[in-house]
Amino acid sequence: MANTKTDEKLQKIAKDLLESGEVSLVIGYAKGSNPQRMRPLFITKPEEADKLSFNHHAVQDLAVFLKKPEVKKFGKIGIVVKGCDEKAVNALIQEYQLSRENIKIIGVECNGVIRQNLADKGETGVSESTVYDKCLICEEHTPVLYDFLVESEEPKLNLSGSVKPYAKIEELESMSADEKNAFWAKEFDKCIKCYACRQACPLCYCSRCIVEKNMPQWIDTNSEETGNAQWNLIRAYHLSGRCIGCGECERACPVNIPLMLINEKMARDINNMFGYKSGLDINAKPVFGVFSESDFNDFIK
Amino acid sequence: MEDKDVKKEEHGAPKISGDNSNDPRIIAFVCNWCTYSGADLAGTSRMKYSDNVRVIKLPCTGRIDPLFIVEAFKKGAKGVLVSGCHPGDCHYTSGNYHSRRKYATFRDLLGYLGVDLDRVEFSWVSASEGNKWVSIINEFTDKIKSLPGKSTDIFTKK
Amino acid sequence: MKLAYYPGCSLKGTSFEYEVSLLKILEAMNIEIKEIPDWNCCGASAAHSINHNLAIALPARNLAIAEKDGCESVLAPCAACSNRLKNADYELKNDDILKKKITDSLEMPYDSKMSINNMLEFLIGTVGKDKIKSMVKKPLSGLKVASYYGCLLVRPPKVMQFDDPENPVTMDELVALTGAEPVDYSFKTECCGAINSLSKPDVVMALTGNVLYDIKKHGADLVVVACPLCHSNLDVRQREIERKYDEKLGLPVLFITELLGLSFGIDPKDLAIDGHMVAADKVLKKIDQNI
Amino acid sequence: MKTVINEQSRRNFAAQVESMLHDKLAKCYQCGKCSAGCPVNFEMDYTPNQIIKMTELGMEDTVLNSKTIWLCVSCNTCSTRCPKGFEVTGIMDVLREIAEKKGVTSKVEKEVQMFHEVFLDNVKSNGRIFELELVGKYKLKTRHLFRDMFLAPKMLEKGKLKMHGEKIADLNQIAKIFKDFE
Amino acid sequence: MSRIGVFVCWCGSNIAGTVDVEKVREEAAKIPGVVSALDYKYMCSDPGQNSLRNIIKEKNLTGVVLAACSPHMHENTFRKAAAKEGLNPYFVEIANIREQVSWVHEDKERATAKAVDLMKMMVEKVKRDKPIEDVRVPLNKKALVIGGGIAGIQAALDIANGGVEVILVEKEPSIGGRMIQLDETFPTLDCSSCIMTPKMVEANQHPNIKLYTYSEVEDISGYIGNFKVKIKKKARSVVEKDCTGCGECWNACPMHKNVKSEFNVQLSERTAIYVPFPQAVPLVPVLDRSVCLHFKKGGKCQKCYDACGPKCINFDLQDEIIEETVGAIVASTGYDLMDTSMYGEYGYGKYKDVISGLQFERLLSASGPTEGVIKRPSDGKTPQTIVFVQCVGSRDPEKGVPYCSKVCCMYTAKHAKLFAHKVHGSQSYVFYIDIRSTSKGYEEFVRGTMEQDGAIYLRGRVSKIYEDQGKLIVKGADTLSGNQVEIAADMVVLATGVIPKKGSDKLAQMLGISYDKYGFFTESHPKLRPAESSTAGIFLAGMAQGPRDIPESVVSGSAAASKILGLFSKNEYEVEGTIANVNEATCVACFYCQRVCAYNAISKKEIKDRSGKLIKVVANVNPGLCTGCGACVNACFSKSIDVKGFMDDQIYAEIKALAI
Repeated sequence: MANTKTDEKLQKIAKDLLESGEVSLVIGYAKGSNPQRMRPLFITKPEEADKLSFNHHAVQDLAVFLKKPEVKKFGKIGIVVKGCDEKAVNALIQEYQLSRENIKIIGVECNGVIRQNLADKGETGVSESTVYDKCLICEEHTPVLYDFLVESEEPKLNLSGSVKPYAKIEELESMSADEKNAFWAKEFDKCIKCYACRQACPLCYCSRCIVEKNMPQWIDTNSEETGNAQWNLIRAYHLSGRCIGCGECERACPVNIPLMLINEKMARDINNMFGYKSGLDINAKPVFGVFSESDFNDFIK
Repeated sequence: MEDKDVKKEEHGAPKISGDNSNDPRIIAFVCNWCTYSGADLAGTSRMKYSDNVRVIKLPCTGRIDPLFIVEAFKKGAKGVLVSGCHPGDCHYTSGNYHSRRKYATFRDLLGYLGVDLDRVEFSWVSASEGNKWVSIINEFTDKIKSLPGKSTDIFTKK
Repeated sequence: MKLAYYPGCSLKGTSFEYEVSLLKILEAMNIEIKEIPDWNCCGASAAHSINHNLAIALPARNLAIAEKDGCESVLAPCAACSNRLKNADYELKNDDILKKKITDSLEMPYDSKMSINNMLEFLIGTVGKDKIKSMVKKPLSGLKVASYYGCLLVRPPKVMQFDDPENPVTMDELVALTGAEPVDYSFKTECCGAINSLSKPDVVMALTGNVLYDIKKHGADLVVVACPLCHSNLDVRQREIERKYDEKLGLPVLFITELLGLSFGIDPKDLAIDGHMVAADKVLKKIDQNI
Repeated sequence: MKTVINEQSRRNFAAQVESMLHDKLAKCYQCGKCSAGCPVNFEMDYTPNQIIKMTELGMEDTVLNSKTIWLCVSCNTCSTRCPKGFEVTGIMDVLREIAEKKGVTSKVEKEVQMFHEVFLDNVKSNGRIFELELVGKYKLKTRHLFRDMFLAPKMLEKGKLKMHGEKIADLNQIAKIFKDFE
Repeated sequence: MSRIGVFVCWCGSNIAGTVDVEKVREEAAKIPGVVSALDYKYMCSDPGQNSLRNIIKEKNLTGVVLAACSPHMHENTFRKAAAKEGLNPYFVEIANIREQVSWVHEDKERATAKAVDLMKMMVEKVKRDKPIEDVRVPLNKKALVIGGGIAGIQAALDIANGGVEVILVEKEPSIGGRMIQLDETFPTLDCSSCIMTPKMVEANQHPNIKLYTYSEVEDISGYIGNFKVKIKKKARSVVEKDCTGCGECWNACPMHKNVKSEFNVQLSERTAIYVPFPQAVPLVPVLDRSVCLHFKKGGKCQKCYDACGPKCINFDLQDEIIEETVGAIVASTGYDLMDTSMYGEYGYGKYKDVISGLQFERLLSASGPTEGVIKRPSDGKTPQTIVFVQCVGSRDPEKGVPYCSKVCCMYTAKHAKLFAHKVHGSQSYVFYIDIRSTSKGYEEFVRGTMEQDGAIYLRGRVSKIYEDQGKLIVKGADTLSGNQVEIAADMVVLATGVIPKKGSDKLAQMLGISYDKYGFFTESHPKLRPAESSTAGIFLAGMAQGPRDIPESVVSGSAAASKILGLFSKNEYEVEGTIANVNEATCVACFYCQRVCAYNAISKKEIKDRSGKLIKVVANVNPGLCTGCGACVNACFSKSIDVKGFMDDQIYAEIKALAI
């Protein structure tokens, strides 16, 4: 398969970065075993740069690797990121997990990535009905922060509004407590506590997750309803105001719990209550690191 | 019509193990400086209030982790109260402000996951508000008693 | 020592029993007294009610005469009289301007040396307990007697200088001397309303009623008094009160002098006990059975 | 009741009372112990402590026309128990006397007032009280002819009512006293 | 294996009356780990404490639970007792079965059940207690006094005389506070300035006192023993050290009719450059730039400068920030008068001759606008009849405050008295609801005002005041005679209630001390620790705490001083060991803990290996700064930080103890 202009640009940037020694590792995408899949690529030598590629199948959020010690030890790193993934980089910088000097952001313009399940069935066209919901609400087709920007050749994603992203959220909101309860109980019952959601999340970087803490046992580790619910609740809570909506957790979930219905809902509420959106500004204070005397108080007697 | 009533019946009927909806257990997480002292004041003034509440004292609302609420439900509490100093009066200057953000968010999340928010109460009770403490406990207890059995099920063993 | 005697109007009228019995026991104890020549009314309640100076002047005349008559102390059996005499004496002692006005008007001097005694002071002080004890021939044992003092004997204390204004005991001591049993009760010094006896009978019956029923409650056989006004309220109005509150009292009201007389073994007739409105027959019978 | 305080007349009245009373109105605590103990309080229109306060405020008409001052039986319970030793009974005498001098005839309690007047007339003319005459005159004046009449027969029988009063010898002196002090 | 002792206190019948203490004891005995359980009449009594100590010794207990009164009452008592037996005092936990059980519940069975629960919770908690060692912090032996009124001055003098350096900060151009505004003082009628001025001078000249007038505390950080204070010295436009206080400048100032004097409470004018009053300390004028022509009219006018001999007027002076480090602080910011204009019915501000009590003080004062001659503001005539109205703003939850301002009864009696003394043949009326005259000589003083000075007291409130032909018609009530009374007065003096000084709530927040809903600073304990705030090292004095009179303010000033001298008598201060503690192994250095810490007690710590190579960065807690509030614990996602004495597993254990 031929390199696209995008690929060439990417390869050039990576090559230069590695040659000049500005970074000792570049994380990007390479074509996968089949054309509908892209796989993560780690290159340390300029000559490997020509493996780099990007297209609407580059679903994975590569920022997840930035939390890994084996990646961290490379020190200065270059990374290829879509708009959504780049917000994760920002969030990590905000939370001192990454320093701006140590990261070269190779932003790529993205008009949406095709749902894996459709892609696997051969879908190649970016359209309202083929991309992820996160793409339909995406406001960062061009990353908010980057050192290099690679424009896309893909056609702009045009929205007729016929598909309503995360429609289920409003539906749930309108339900009674018991109906919601029933809905989530059913979903959480499926959970097998494999923690794939956590592994896939760029912002779950704790070296010792709360679920691994005993004394006290915050979360029952055996996969039984109450523990499952507790795990999913606590994870959602820990991501409230932090989650940048890459959707990797949901994609990673082997039992298809619609985790983004929770993350997206919380992102919306946090924005409504505190006017804060995660990952847009590396200099912003995280929403739970500050307060305002005039914060929402109505629910308190 | 009849069906409805029947449903209602089932609804109200005790289900979960160790159910105590008629004599509900209520756990109150309170800060040491304002609300705990407020509750003490209610005592020294010999006010009377519902005895369903069990108080757990912490230094500050800043220390009251929303996750405690879940644990309380898991251990069979039918209602959870979190109470501390009024905004601006925190003994530790801002503990209650920080927690207020967390509570607002967490409460939201609980509601979304189907926990009946009538079972979770937050209040500011100062050291001088013994009477407020009394009315909050009484009203909350009455409210809990009036609620049907279910809906913290998501956190309680079936 | 010459002892002046100021009877006052009531003892010459409605309360003649008081004077009769008094003279009788004095005779028995052969004590001499000399009635103040040409004495006049002390003005009692009316005078001080509407004319202060008159209320001083009227008694003053009597005191002055007694003084001129060479007496150092005066016995005023009527509580009202003794009260007024003491008041006058007190004011004259403490208000020189007033004193001058009065003496000028009387055209008589008065140098405030007179000691004024009410009946009880006279009996305890001048006569003395021992003397009285020695006179008792017919102890009134088994008789329950309530002593009623009223207001005039003890109030105002700073002027009366007699006994305890809230709980006087002098008369009870005298009762004890007779061998009778003094009855303690709550309204010893409550007012009977004498001053308005004629003008506000209803009020007076209310007040007097309080006293009588309290005495009754405490199981007394009879009441003794040392004041004609008290007597006329407690005795004369007793039937009315019974009617008004529709509850029997039947409490004979004797003057202390009469009680003493009885214990001295003097014939009730000579003490004019039959002069009272409430018959004392029962009590007298009881006394006779003692022997 | 509304009272507009006129400083001058207030002072005059208060001063008059205080000088006759030889006591200070300001002494009063307004604790009400006098009213608490007063045996005739139940009949009064103002409690004794109110009378004192109103006198201090110069409410002359009100106090002089009050029932209270005439209902007072001068039993001295109030003054005896007053924590400040205030002449409560005394102020009643003073107010009655002022009323008498000012010719204020009590609208509500004229009997009492009349009785005192008749009584003193009786003393004036006899030097002593002739009870039958006193009662008679009083009844004529008050037209309460038959009040207490049922008592009369028994009292006569018992000899309590003398038919003839005694007059004293030196009536002129009595007359003089009255002249000097009326 | 823990060896817990449970002690159930009867508190006489206070607890035993409503709680079946034997039952609680029996239940305790059943709990695994409890090796001893007993109940006793009064645990806090000596025998009670002794039995506690004995059993700790005999059974060599690892933890103690007292089911007794509130920990706020006796926690320390029992911890001390335990410590005497070598048990870590923090291994003593209290189950509050009095204030929160026996006194608030009636059903004995249910109350007992609750008491048992609370006891169980504490047993589970104490089982998980970790030894806590108190922290020692060094003390900077220097004190800061905020507010130069009588309370502040007294505190400053006492501390200074104790040989400790004091910084006295006063907002106004002169120290002296409210007291120096007063004329004579009840009940002795000695003149306020006569007794106050010497103290002011002494404070100014004391070698141990550094005086900052016309200055405000800008910022305070740190903790007991080590407070960092920023003081803003407002530009006086006069060089203090050169000024002789001669007065040439203010005599030369052209602005002499336009500015109302704050000191004389609007009853007179002052110049733009001025000293608030002749005895001001320091006697150095202040130039009020908001009205000075030089500043308003572009530097033209400099008459004062020209008049000034030593040329110490400097228009270019700027505010300076002075930084000081102190070990302890006294907050004595005093009070303001309530704004009486909210009473439309009294017409304060509308009728010139309806004035406040403080204004009347100025009229009485020889140094006041009328040289002590009482004159009506309206026409300068001397009033013959004055009506005094008590409880204006006080005891009025609707328009004012529900509390009693305490001093009004007395100063009103004083006003009426002085009025009678100064204007012969005058008459005063005082409307009151109750008369509170409860200190030595006070009652006699008030009676004197009535009986000797002829003030007429009317028990009742005034409903309305209005003007009618030069008179103020006062419509009031005399509830004792049951009359509505109407008095034509020449002047009306409102006994205005007191409220905390404006901005004292802001200061409280800066200091981190608590204050009540009115803004009065609250004591650490209303009875037993009345001079201390709830924050270590910060003490309270004067009216800032609540209504009180001069003697009480002086006492409170001295009390605060003695507390500080006591504190400084040691070289170190012991901080409770219940502070945050980081698990460095699991900390991922996200520093949310640092973001939420109000005491910036958390810093970054680099962990390096022997070769000095950085292994990782973790959060680190400064024990001197940490107050153990636990905000950091909530902020930590990985639960790598915890607060000693309130650790997560203890809280969980408490919840578990309640499990149904």
